[in-house]
Amino acid sequence: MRLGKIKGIIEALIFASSEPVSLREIAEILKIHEATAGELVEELKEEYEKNRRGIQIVQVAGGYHFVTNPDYAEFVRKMKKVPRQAPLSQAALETLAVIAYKQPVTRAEIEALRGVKVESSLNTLLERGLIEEKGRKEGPGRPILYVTSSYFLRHFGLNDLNELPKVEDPADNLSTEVIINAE
Amino acid sequence: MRLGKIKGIIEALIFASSEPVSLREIAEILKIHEATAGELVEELKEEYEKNRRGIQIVQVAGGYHFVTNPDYAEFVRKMKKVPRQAPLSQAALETLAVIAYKQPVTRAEIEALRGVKVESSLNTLLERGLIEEKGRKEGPGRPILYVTSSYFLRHFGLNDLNELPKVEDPADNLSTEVIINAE
Amino acid sequence: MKKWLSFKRQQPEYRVKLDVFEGPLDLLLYLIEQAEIDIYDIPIAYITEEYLAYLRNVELDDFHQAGNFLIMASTLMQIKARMLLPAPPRLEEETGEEEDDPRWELVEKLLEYRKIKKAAALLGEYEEKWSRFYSRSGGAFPDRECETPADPVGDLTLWDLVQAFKSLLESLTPRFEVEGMPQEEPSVQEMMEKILSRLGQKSPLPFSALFAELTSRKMMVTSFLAVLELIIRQKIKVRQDVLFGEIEIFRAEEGHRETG
Repeated sequence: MRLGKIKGIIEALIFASSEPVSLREIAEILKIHEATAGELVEELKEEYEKNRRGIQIVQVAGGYHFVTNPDYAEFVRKMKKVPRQAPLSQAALETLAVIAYKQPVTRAEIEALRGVKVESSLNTLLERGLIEEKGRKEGPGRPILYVTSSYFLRHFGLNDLNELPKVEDPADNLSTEVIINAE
Repeated sequence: MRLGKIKGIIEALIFASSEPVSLREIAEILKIHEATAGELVEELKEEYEKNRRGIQIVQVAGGYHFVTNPDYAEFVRKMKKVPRQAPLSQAALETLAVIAYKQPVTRAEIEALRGVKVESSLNTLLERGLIEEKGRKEGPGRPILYVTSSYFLRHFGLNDLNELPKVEDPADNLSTEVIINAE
Repeated sequence: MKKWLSFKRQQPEYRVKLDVFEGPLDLLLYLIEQAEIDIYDIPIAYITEEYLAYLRNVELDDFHQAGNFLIMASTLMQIKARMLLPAPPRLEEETGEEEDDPRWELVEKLLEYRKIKKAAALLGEYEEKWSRFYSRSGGAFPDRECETPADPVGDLTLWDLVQAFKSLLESLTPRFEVEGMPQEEPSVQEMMEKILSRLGQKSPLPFSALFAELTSRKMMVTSFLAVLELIIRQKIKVRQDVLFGEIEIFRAEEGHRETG
């Protein structure tokens, strides 16, 4: 197969998938080595960047997908038919933040931190696929543990949780590292 | 604005929209003439075609839309995260044909033409977003009227209803036009 | 139309599925094309025979569908009967000659249906061709304010839901597969007598009532053939007041009283 054709197929695969495509899947479908797939994807990615195309390939949550070039966001925002979701409420955002930095975490722990009931914002986050349940905590009542999903990473353009912005709170003597490792 | 940038923005707009983008919308967002927008889109379209890229711009349902290159369909089909739909059954296609050519049309009118009950194929078509309800017919019972959706055009790669296949029957003195304008 | 199953009336054991055809119009068109008949001049006696012969050799899967085929059988028998009668006297100002031909209404329906079938086939080709073009089904925008497209996970769930709903509906349609224990099964002749005696007690009778207590596919086929034979012998008539409403069966003599 010609190299150009292989790159074309990779382009089609990344475009058509509803989720970021892993190098492994690309390699399997094209019957090439994962390393070769990696090189080709990187070449494609650079071509789009270099030519300042309207769409770009980005790597998130362990895979590749197409996004619009952020430089042109102000124009994209003017469109009528861009699927939109209502932005997350402040309450939901706070709950999400607690889960992101303290995962895995139970509902009681989130409520203790935020000082309010979080049932409804937990539901919102579960519905939007930003968080998920992951097992139960050992101990009385064995409460459900919550973690962020891979969609969460994509939603915020992150590769993994280490890329979460570091939070330094001067009024607080717990460093981010301590928070992350709180469990 | 550089020409390259304008083309980049057009690319971003076409990619970002959940539905085909009209020249009018592109022209409005970029504050350029519709004719200029048309020329630029055509240039982009040709570039993708000429280079046999994995994705292409097509004109469908009254606008422009990115799709994968059909030559690579066999590879795309192998992916896990590509939504798949079974082709429509003969019954569903016949019901859809009646709606497409005679819209707006009631269930009883479709049943009279096909000679069978059409409830289940109507449900299939509604579920798949190929048809929609559009008001009610005046008269006894005020039955629901059905029309094809804009997704119908996309599903069959048509630009508008005038591109519906002509059903000319040499042994037949009723022309297609009679069917189309039947209502 | 070679892709369709052909059938042989000489071999009654050779069964053809009824659902090969989309409905009675589809079957009639097939028979007309098969015999290379001019659709504007259908030899009604011949085509009626062919149609009935087909129904005698058919396998039943769907009882509602069966009713549609019986209604058409009845219509054909009526047209055949009217063709034998001298044309009724008519007033000068009545519309064109074609209106007098008892076949005309059916021919118009067949012509219209033939176009629908052709359009459906062409749409099927378009669909096949276009299924090679995949649209974007996911992806996100790095610009947070102009946020994300519909959750792709949600899309999948919807599709699953639709599938689940469909299979639920399928499981609700009656199955005539309670086979195993050998049962005493009446012949077509016995079933015909049974139907006539039931009509003696109560007439008209809803078509569905005849099939209500049947447990096996074989019994269903027997009842269907019995109704068909009674139509052919003009012992009973079927009628449907509203399109796709309940089909009713009544004794032929009563029909004459009612209409005449």
